Order: sequence, then C-alpha cells, then structure tokens
Amino acid sequence: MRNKLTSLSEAIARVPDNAVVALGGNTLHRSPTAAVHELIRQRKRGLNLVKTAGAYDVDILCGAGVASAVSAGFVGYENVFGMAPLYRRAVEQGLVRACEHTCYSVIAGLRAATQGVPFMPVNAFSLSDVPLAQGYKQVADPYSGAEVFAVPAIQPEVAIVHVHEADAEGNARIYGTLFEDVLMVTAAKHVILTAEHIVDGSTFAAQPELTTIAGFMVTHVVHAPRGAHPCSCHGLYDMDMGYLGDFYAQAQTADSFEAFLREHVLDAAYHEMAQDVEREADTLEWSEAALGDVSHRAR
Amino acid sequence: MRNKLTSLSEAIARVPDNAVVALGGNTLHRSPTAAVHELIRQRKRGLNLVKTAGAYDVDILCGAGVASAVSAGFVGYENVFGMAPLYRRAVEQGLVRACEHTCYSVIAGLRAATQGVPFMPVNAFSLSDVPLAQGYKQVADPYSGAEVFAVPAIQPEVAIVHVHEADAEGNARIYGTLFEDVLMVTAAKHVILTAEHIVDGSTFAAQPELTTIAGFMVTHVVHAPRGAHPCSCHGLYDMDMGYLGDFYAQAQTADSFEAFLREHVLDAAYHEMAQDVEREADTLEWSEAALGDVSHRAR
Amino acid sequence: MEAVLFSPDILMPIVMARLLRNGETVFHGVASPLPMVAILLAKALRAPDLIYLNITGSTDPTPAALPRSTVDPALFAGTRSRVTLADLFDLSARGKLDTAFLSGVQIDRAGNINMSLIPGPDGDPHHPKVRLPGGAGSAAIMPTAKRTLLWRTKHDPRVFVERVAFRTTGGNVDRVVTPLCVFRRVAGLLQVETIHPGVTPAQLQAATGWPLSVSASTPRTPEPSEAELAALDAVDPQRARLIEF
Amino acid sequence: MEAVLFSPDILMPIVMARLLRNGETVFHGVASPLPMVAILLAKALRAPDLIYLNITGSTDPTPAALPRSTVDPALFAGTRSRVTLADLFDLSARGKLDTAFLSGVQIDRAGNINMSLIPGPDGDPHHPKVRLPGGAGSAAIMPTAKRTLLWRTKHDPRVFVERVAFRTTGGNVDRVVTPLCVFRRVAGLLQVETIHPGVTPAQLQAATGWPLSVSASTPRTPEPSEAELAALDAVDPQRARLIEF
Repeated sequence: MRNKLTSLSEAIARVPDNAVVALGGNTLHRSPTAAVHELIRQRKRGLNLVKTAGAYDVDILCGAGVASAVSAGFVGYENVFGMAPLYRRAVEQGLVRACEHTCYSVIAGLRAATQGVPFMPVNAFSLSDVPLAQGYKQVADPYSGAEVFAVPAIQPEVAIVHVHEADAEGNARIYGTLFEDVLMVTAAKHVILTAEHIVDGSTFAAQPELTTIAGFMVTHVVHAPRGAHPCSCHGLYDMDMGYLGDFYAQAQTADSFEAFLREHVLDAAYHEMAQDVEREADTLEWSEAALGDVSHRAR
Repeated sequence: MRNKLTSLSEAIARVPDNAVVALGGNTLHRSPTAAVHELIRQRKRGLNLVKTAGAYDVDILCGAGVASAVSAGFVGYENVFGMAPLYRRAVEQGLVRACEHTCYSVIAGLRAATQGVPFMPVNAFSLSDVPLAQGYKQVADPYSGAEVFAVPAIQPEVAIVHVHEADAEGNARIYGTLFEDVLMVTAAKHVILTAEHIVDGSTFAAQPELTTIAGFMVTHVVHAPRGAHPCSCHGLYDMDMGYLGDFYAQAQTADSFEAFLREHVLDAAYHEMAQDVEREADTLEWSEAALGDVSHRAR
Repeated sequence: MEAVLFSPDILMPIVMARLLRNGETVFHGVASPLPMVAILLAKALRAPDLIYLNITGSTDPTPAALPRSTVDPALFAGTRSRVTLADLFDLSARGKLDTAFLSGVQIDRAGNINMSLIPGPDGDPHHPKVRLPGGAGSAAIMPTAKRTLLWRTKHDPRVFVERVAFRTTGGNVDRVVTPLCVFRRVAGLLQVETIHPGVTPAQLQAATGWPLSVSASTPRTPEPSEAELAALDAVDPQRARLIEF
Repeated sequence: MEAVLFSPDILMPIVMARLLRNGETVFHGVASPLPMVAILLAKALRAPDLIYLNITGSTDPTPAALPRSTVDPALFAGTRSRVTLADLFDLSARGKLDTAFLSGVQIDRAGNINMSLIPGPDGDPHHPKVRLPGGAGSAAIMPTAKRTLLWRTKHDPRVFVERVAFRTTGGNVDRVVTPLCVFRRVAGLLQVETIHPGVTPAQLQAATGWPLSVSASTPRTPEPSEAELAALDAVDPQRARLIEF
C-alpha cells in the first residue's frame, strides 16, 4: 500500500493554474478551507471551481483572484449572511465567469466524467432560461425521440475533499452528510484529501462499509486538523460565527478584504496554524452523539 | 413512520404477471431466494427478470415457467457447477427470451430509471455484436458529435432485495458486498425487502451511515430468516453446497427437476419453512469476524 | 371585526404547514428556515408520517436546536439512514418527490422564479447588472416534483413581478405563501386564494406587480389555532425562523 | 533437454502473475479462480502495491481460504473500504483500470471472445443453437481497460477458433494464457509468444484453429522458480484453483 501522506503545500503545489477544481462540502459545511487558503497563498490563477453550493470557499477564491470561473448551482451564505459579496463583485466586473448550473446538473456533469461518457442526460431545465444562457443542448432519445437536456461531462483536474478520517493510502470516512464528495473523487483526475485525523487503515477493516472513499482513487492525503474551519465539520465543530462575521463585514470593500486576506490567509501559513490547531485538536472530544457509535477513532 | 411489515405471501401477491422484476444479489450470493420460491408457489407468469449476474434464482424461475425473459449480463454457476441448465434449455426452446446485456448496461438501464431519463449513455459495447443482436442504438453527443451507446431505461415494476437488517419502515443495512441492490431499490416502482433480522429502527440512528437503503423508498418489509439460502449471506451463512449439488443434478432433466421443485418449493410453504429456520436462526451466532463491529444486532 | 394581527413569522410557517399532507415526501433546500419549521410543525400537528427530506441526506431528523443554515449537521441528527443530495434530485427526476419548498428573488405572475441574475444593458447573462446566488436545485426540482410550494418573506412589487427578468425555472407551482396572502396557481397564473388577517385588498394590490382579483369578499386566511401556536412554540422555541425576517 | 513438465494448474497462475505490475489496478470478475490466485501470487512475490479489485467491492482482500466462487464473501475479507461493481465498471469506462482478466468460451485469432451463444440455423440470436452464460462485464471492460489478459484452461480448436461465432466483445487484449502457450496480440492478431515446457510446436498447432508461426526456435515459457512455486503453495494451499480444471 502506498503512503500518500504529504504536506498541504506539496499537495496544493500540484494544482495547475487554469485547472478545473472541484471543492467538497456544501455552503458553510465541511469545505476544504485549509486547502482553499493554501491555493490563495500559492497564488493560483484561472481556476474553474466546481461545486453544487458554495459559500466562503468560492467567495474568497473569487475575491483573491484565484478563480476565473465558477460552475455551481448556488453561491451564497443562505440566511446566515446573505449574498456572496466577493463572488458577486467579481462576476459583475467581468473578472469571474458564472457558469450557472442547477446543483443537479453539476452532479450530472460529474457523473458523466465518472462514467467515461461525454454527456449525461438530465431531467431538469425543462422550463428554464439557464440552458440558453449557458449553451446546454438537448439530445433525442434514440428509442422514443423524446428530447432531454444533455450536460457536458465535468472532469475536474483535481478534487479537494475534507474528510473526518483517512489512512495513508487514502481510504477515508466521512461522518454525517456526504454531499457530492464521493462523486467528485470518482470524477476527478487527481484527488487531494485533507483529513481531520490520520488513522491506521487496518482499523478500517472492522467496518469497511463506513469507508466510502477507496484509497486507490486518491492521489494525496494531508493531515489538516480543523481543516474545514470556519465551516462546520459534522460531529467535530460548528461554524465559527465570529470569524465568519468578521470576514463578511470586511469582504464588503476591497480594502478591508485585502486586510482580512493578509491577516487570516497570506500571513498565516498553514503549517504554523496547523501546529496550533493540532494541539487544540488533540484535546478535542469527538462528539459521540453526533458521530454515533464510531468504533475507531484516531489518535 | 409507517409499518410496512407483511408476510412473504402478501408481499409477493403484489407482483403482477408480466412484470419487470429486479432481483438483488449476484450469482450464488445474497439472492432473495425465499421470495423467488414464493413467486414459483404463486405461479407467477411472464416475468422479465433483471439482474447483472444470476444463478439459482434466474435458473429455477426459468425452469418453473415463471420467467419469460431475462435481462442479464451472465447466468451461470461460475466454476461451482457450470452453465445454468434450466435457463439454457428454456432459451434454446424459445420459452425464455435472453435479453443479453453486459452487467454494466444493466446498471446503466437502472441508472436511467433512477434518474428519470429515457436512456443512459454507456462506454461499452464498442466492439461487440450484442448491440446489433439486441437493438441497442447509438446517440451522438450534442457537443462533440461523438457516438456513444444508449441503454434504454430499465424500470423494474418490483425490486426484491434480501438484506441483513431492516426496520418496520424499510430502513435497511447490507453488510459486505452491496451488489446492485441499492440501485435496484431506487430504479424500481415498488420495493420488497426480505430481511434476516427485523430490528428497532431507532437503533440505526447511532450509525446512520451504515443504512444504505432509506425506508421511504421501500414498499414491503418481510421477515425472512435464511432468506437467501441456498445462496450465501455475508457474515451469516455460506452457500449450501449439498442443496445446490442436489438441485444441479436434478435440474438436468425435466422429470427430476419437477420432483425437486415439488419437494423443495411447491410443497414447502415458506411460513412453515420459516418457522423451522427461524428457530435455527435464533441459535445462529453472527460471524463477528466477517460482519465486523456491528453495533446493533437483531433479536 | 378585523382579526387580531399575527406577525408573519408566526402566520407563515403555520400556513405553510397546513399545506402539507400526511405520508408525503417533502423536501427543502438551502436557505429554507421557514420550510424547516413548517415541516416539523406539520409532523407535530397532524402529519406524523410525512417524510422530511433535506440536503443533509437525513430522513425525518430530530434536531436538538434549529440551525441558522438549513444544510447544517443539526439536520442530520436522529436519522436512521443516509442518502445523498444526488439521491434526492433523482427522486424528484423520476417523479417520486411529492412536495418541494422553493423560493425566488423574483416571483412572477406565472409562478416562475428568478434566482440567477438581473441582466445588464447588453442582455448578456455573462455581464449581468446584478449577479444573484443561483437557483441551487430549483431548475431540477421545480419542473419534476409533483408540486412546489413557494414562499417569500418579503412581499413588494420588486419581488412579485409581472414577469421575471430571468427565468431560473418554472414548474409545478401549487401555492405561494407571503406575509400578506396565499396565492394559488390556477390555469397557469397566480390567483389570491386567501388574504391574511389584517391585510386589506388595497395593501395587497399595492405590494404586487400585477393586477389582482381581490375584494372585500376575498376569503381570509384562517387564524392560527391555539394548538398551532403551541406546536410552533414547541417546534421552534428559540425562533430560529426569525433569521428570515 | 526437455524441461520438467509443470501441470497447467501450477504453470498458468505463475505465468499470469508474471504479467502483473506493481502499483497497477487489476480486476477479475465472476468465474475467475486462476486470476484470483495469480493476483494474490503477484502481490506476494513482487507487486505488493498492486491494487486487487473484484466484484465484491473489496480492495486488496485477505481471504482466509480461497473460495469456489469468485464473488464469494471470502473475497471481501480484510478490505478497508467498500465500493460497488458499478464503481469498478465506471473506473474502467473512464480509462483508469489498468488490467482486467477475462475469458471466453471461444477466443479467436483477433482476440475477440464469445460468451454469448452459438447461433442456430436461422442465425437469429434469439433462437440460438446453444445459449452460453453471457459475457458478464466483458463487453464493458474489455474495450475500456488499458489492457486485458485472457486466460482459458482448455486449449483446443473448438475454443481457439479462427473467428468467434458471435462476438461478445473485442478489446485491448494484451496476452492470452493457456495450458499450452502464451499468446501476445501484435498488430491486432494473436501470435505465440512462448510455448510452455514440454509442449511441441506440432501439438500447439493441432490444438489451435488457425495457422500459427511456431517452430523449434519459438521461445519457451520460463519454468517456475522455486520462489514462485513456494509462493503459489502459500497463496493457495488448498488448491482452490483446481476447480477450473
């Protein structure tokens, strides 16, 4: 079994500019934030972000000039804060192209890539202006002649997914909601996992049914305690409302956003952050109620 | 939460003649045999069986005159015995239509039904006589013009799946290999689960990640201890080689098969069998090594 | 005989809950605190077998406290199974989702919604005047769910427009619940079904961007019962729903 | 200098194992005892990072005893994750499966296989003279896997035919391992790469349904080494593989 453990900076160094990059999680939950911050620190450019519903991750990558396109069904902070200011400004200024999807067509595109076909028929969009705006075409069922929308395959160059537990080979467990993460793993050419806990994979053999990401599909494994912060991570931590509130306030203007970025991302290398939060993580009690009867806990 | 528990005979009574029926499991493993036998006892006719790889189940339903078509990638006993004698005779005599698939096109057809689209593009069959023989057509990707095979949706009227544990609502767990069972559940109009153990579903809440069949997708739940016998059921029992050997020998001629059918199926009502095997099941030790650290065991 | 006024944060979830039926599958997506409360309320009041589905992949969750985000892990608590969002979209696509709650930044007379953008002068959707969050799942769910219930906590002529500036989706809209009234879609157009207590026909017309058929004889939305009010307090004691107002 | 004869149940899995590479993904399907043994043998000998995939959805299982059926729960033991058969087909379809083991009731000169049927007089595939089991996953895997290794334990002119009676599938065939020889596919046609110890060119030609280029100078299949024989005994002490012979 191959040891795929690497540092966050080495893993993210493999992400090429102008790549299609899928981000796991959904809105403010289990986003791969540590990796997102590292993408900013490494000054990546031209990324086409793929996500069903993004929030902090998509927003800050648009604000930092890393993204040039966003393929998503939704970008916003729900009722927690409202619209995504950085994404919105970048699109309105023509700096970022909004490739509008419905969440289901993002899924359909990832399914097509997973299944090695050029498109996926999808029962959606039948009463929508989105296909015309985005150039989605219809295809006729060769049996009945019925027309159905075809979503082109979305093959991410890299999928970045934050998980609860991974072993060195990349076998991984996600507790609670899966979101589209497993589908992103199968669709992508390369897969970077960031994990709250690195575990001895032999312990997974007692309940292999819980391990929904198979190691052979994974390229890099990074130990990233609290790697979803300020987003929630099921059973471990909730959204950090203080951090998010500061961010959202500072994101309203370019100057204050620059200051935020400098303080919280550019001048805060993750390896230092990580050491701090790792110590913190050591003292974390896993929430038994939320995680259920998890047999094998790391560390 | 609705209580969907019913007797095997009541559940199977809902299967109409001439229906498309998907059978869970694969070859000689976790087939829904108790339900298969009940289909024979209720003298169903004209069923189109859907399965990636069938063995005893497909074979005996062909021999008993229940099936008139089989949509499968493979029907046989692997190296355990060899070809499926009843299926083979029925097809060669024109009594059963072999709708040949590759296992992957069965999956593609079930995916199309699950996703509410009329067909599924599939990267398969590119160098095969099967499409011409079966009338599978190609479709052009509307973006690149590339041709890809289209598999028509396979929507089973009923899917019958044998599981390890189910609650009264139909939430269910399968340990070990899933085969295509979850996909059959999502594709089918109606779902009959037969379960080794009926459990209090509230116990599932401690590890919901293990419950891969959601109750709201299920129509009927039947308590069927040893319901896969003579096939294996992961962690509980192995193939019954004695029974299967007798069957395979008697299946070689019409007369001896009739005798087998009478003795083991027609004259052996499951409610009686069930009481016997239920007592036996009570004394079964679940195999911990195979099942892993299963937190919640029935009974 | 003007009724006691009920604030929309009380009246709306109660009215939304009344629209739900026992045994049906009901889904809400992102940014849906009122549907979350309404579904839990309906289950508590008289639809115990209603099947509550949401983006977390839980079924019939029993949250300890209601979250700000309707994708929050709190909505996974108590579930007995785990499905994915893709499974729920599939459910709708194959015609097995009974009811979906959706909303729109703009909602028009035909029940179409706009969650996508306000076009700029050149009309190019890639150069919008205002980029909105996007429709999330609505362009998939709304045309395929057996029925859609829309809600919006703001009722003014900028929201309720004659025609949306961009149609994120149309679909099987049944009712629209607002702070002022309940619309029902009849023959493809939204008609006022009931006016909420304390709202005059003139107020309603002034708040709506198309001509309404309303008069003093338009039926009134039935007032919340004691049982409904008590159940609402029990389901949402912290008033998580206020985040929408 | 005729070599010691090795029975095919010893030679074949060893030869098959030699074809495997460290780090690659390798899949076998139903009815595949020899591939099961060959993969475990390769992992034991010199390809520890080979990734062993099979229908049970396990990765790198550690079976306590080798089963008769290659779909048996025994092949799920020791896995750290669970995928589905659909996941494995997808893996091949998107070009990420390195090697697949497949077989055929008939195998022809171009490397096509027939697992489907022997046609009857009218040629209608729905009225076959002989209905065979079907190709299982082969019509999906063989055209999409990076390479396919075929094996068959019977080598006679009814199996190795000039042209299959029905083409279940063709594909990216690399090698074919039989009890008599190893074929390699070159320029679209199977050529004898090595003849097994103790087999004469005349015997091989007589057993094969098309004209071969074989002579006394055709390379011999290298004999099993002590290490290979010992590893085979360790991997399959009960000789589960004999079920194929």
